[in-house]
Amino acid sequence: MLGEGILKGLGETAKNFAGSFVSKERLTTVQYPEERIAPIENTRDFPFLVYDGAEDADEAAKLAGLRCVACQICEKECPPKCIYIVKSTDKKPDYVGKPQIYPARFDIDISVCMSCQICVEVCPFEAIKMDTEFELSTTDRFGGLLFDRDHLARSNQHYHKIHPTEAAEVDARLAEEKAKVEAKAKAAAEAAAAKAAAASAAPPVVKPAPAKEPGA
Amino acid sequence: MSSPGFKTYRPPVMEVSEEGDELLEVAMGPHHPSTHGVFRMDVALDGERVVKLKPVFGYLHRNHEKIAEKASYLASMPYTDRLDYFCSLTNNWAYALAVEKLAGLEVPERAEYIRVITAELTRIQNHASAIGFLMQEMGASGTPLMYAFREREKILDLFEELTGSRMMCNYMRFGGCRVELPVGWLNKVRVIVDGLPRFIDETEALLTGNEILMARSQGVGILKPDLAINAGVSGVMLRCTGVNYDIRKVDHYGIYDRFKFRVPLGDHGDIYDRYMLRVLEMRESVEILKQALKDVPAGPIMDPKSKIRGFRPKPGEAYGRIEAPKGELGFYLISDGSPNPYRYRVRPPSLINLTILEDMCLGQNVADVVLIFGSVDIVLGEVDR
Amino acid sequence: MTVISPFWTNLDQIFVLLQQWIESFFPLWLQPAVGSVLGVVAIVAAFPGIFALTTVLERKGLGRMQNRLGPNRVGPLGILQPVADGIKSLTKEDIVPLTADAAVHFLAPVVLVIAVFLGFAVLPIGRNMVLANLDAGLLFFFAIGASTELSIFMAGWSSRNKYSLLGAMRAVAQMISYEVPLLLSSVVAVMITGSLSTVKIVEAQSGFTGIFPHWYVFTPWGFAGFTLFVIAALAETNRSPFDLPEGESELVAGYFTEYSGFKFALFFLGEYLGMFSIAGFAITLFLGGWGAPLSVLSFIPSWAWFFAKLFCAICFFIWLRGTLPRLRQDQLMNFAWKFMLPMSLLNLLVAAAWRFLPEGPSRWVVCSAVLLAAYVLLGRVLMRHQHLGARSYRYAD
Amino acid sequence: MKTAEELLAIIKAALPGAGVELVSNPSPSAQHSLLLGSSTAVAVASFLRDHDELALDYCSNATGVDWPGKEVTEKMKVTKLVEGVETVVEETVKRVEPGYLEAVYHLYSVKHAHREIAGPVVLRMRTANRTDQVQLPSLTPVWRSAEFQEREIFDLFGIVFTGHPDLRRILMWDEYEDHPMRRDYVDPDDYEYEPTPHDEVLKRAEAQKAGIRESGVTA
Repeated sequence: MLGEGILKGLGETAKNFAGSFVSKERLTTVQYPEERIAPIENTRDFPFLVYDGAEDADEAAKLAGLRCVACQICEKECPPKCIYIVKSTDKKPDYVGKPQIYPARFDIDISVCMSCQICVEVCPFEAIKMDTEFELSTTDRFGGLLFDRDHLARSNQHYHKIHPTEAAEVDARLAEEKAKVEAKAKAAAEAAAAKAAAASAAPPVVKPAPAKEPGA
Repeated sequence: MSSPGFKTYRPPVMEVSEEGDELLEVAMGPHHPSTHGVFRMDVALDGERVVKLKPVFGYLHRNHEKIAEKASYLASMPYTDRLDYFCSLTNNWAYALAVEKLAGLEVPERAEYIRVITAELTRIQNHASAIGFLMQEMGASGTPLMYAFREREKILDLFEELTGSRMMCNYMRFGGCRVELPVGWLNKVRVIVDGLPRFIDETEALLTGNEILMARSQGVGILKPDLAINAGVSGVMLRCTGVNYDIRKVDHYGIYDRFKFRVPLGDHGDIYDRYMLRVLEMRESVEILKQALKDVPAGPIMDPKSKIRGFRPKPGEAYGRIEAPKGELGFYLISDGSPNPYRYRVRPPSLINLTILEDMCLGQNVADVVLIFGSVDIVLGEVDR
Repeated sequence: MTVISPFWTNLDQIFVLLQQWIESFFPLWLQPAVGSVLGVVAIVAAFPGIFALTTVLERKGLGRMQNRLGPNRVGPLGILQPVADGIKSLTKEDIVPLTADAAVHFLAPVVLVIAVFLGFAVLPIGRNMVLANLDAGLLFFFAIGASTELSIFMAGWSSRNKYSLLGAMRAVAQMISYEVPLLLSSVVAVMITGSLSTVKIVEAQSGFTGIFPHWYVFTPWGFAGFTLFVIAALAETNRSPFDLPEGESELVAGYFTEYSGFKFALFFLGEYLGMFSIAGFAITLFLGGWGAPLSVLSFIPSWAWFFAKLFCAICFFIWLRGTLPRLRQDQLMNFAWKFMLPMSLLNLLVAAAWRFLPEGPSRWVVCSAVLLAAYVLLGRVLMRHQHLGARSYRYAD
Repeated sequence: MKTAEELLAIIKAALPGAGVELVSNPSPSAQHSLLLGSSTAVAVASFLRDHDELALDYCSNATGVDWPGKEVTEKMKVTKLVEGVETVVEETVKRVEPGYLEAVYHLYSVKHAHREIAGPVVLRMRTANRTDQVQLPSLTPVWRSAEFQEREIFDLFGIVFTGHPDLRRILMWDEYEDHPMRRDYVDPDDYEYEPTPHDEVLKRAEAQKAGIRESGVTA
């Protein structure tokens, strides 16, 4: 019968019209600047470099705590090639105390970066993570979108704030590694001390076989 | 190599129809509200009737395959999101499937389940958007499109929670998935999947019986089964002519064999059939999701021995394909043992479904050309690559 | 007539009293002129005001139907949106194509707006609140209404643009072919009332039996006439399922493609005013003009009822626009000539039969049966001819 | 679906004259392919399509591959007179294998789709060389789906398909001369480079800007 389907369709829009005043389901507008959707944990926008230190640390403290060792793996693996690293000549101790090279210059051109987080995936040192900051519009097309190392460096607390579970896992892994390295270092130190003590205590009459330290 | 200067634009020569009166040359696109992106159709009109139609591509061509030849296997994965930017997860899955065939990798159970769940969610939001855009071209000022986008937003939020980005998920890896499911994600999916039948009923109530929709779409843009098979048409476009060919049932890839779902077929091959098939396929996807969500096994989501960096498959070639929402999406890879693929070819369902656009539009009314083109449901990122 | 307290009658006649009070300041020979000028000023102020309100109403209504908010940034709840649109259209540059025929190009919107405003002259807004109480008011309205097609063709032709000419040709074809069912379906009310004067038609519907009014819409031929009139009105004003000329998604053109700035706003105003005047006439002919829907409520002033009904008609137009897709040109023409025309002719016969059949239920049954049979028969033939219909779908085994 | 060997046997039995060879595929996917001689390619293709038991009526994918000439250094045992003594000497011979362009077709059967799981039947056709003889017979008359794909192969690789109904460029603009997907393709340097902050992209952008600034043409 002509017109029956049209009336059913009209009924549908009427239901939606009335519903929009009543049920939350039928009014989905989120008025952006005033209201905001709850931040989703896994969101990824642009990378940032993680440093272990206070949130408001100064330049030197940021650099000291920087985890990045300028191994340039992320620069090779980045599909659109938007990371640019210049290695430093001197070294600085990293979180375990071992002297490591650090990036003298670490630029990411976020006008080229497509936030695909492959750099995070391939980084063996948990040094680069994805930020959730997306309001980054600037007036300067080149300089404004080219983030240098200091602009990229953000503290571990910030990392904990935006990706809590992931940050917890990363910290656990780093802590466990640190413990392992310290245990090995302590064991090596004891072995060296024991050898030195044995050598100085009695003239080497007979060389005691050094007790085999259980493999760390 | 001399760079070609832009010659002055030569207006196309005015053709003359058999009856001798001049044809009206209309170039619909590339800047046109209903061409789903940058795409041009040179249409020769004899009054209202279409006499000749030449599709013109290439406006969005960035030679994705050349880029892939210079990059590693992993680096191409985020680029596959940009092929059919409505269904990034199915694109990822097709590429991962082809590489797994090439290198003979195994995929753990849990990853297979996650792949099916994300693929079917992608299919639902793609079909909903396709119907919305088709109605938009028919003149229903955005109402069905807004209902479709309301559901699509929920599904995209799920993707953002899982993969980190709504449309550029970059989630599959060779041998599994990248990130473990966040806590409580499956429950959220169950809630949304339970709400989907209500949305599909609402769309059917609004549109299926609508006489104007019937008048505008039944008997328009008819496609014959043998021409469809010969022209390599795939997906809903093929099944609307009555050909029973769904790659989930033919190739038995992934774990689709464990789920009971049916494949709807059309009998007339016109726009109304394509609309109805997309609605019925959404209902089937909801069935699959319900069965898949019941028993997602625990376990690793990534084949432990597969390496992320320095992935070098042994020399050889492989062609893998899946039933993407738009049709058969295939990846043809030739490896020569180096970390970069020697040849990386994407079989775009959208481009090949357009082969018979002219056959469907000849003799039709110019108002229907836009509808026929909309019912094919293409995305220019995939057509032009 | 139930006794109505003086306060309400004064409120009902407030505009008439105001007009007489102002006229009293002028010499006797000048008073009729001042009276009509006041009437014109009232119409020119009221209906563009409603137009401004309707643009907001339309966008908010469509938004609400689509699960989103309409405009709510300009002023509280978006009320000042029309002011913003008005200023925008005023400040926008008014581009006239070089090859355009400047005079005709300029005249087209002016002709449209004048023609539409003239239509309001014979519209009875309230009890003895009609600008010109012509005996052949309805005839005047349709004669003036026909000249809107002229302005559309002037716009299409003078823009020297292939697409706007095509759009204008389509618009004119559509409006002319829907003019016929529009007139025929209104003739029904004229036959029963026996007069072409809109005021008499409204008075003929002002009686009550019990609490129900004598509106023509509550009779079988009246209801059929009303639906046909509304469908034809939609096509006349290029609204919703018939917004072919400017809603073309394929040619992306309408007859006012080459217009910008204030002229474009004038076309917009003309279209909406056309919608109000044709809705006003649908109310006058079939919904009892300014009559109250229930005798109990007749204390509320008459003009309030007219504007309430007009508000409902506008919401109905918006509701259709948010739901229905667009018909194709040839289907539109088929529908007009093969469905609307026979139905309105048949409606004339039914009204005649109604007039001469004796009172009582037999008259109701006969008329509604004839109309229903014709509707279902014509509808089925039209659908089967193009073998449209619901389909069932098989699944692969 | 038959394995490639059985397929080869069937074709050989039905079309004795057809020059068809087997090209094996070392990867675990084991999708071996059949190399067709260009003269009898269309005959073999329509045989495969019309054969009622094979019924390969669905050409899913058609693409091009560029195999440039390779220098092959082989160690050959050569008996040579060294100071009058016959000795077997290891010698490395540098030979340049002639390159060729290849068109690859993947076929499926829709008629027998639901029989057993079937990998694609892969057909290959090779051109004589990469410079002048780049003609191949077009399979569009057999499978209409190859129409746009063969146009793309012509556009990006430069294989001229004889018998193609409408061989034009599909992705690049018509006046473009080169074929971008060839291995020896050099980027035209008149692209306006989006200056990224480092290495040759930046240098090239500056050079181009300088070039433009001198010639006065604004970018």
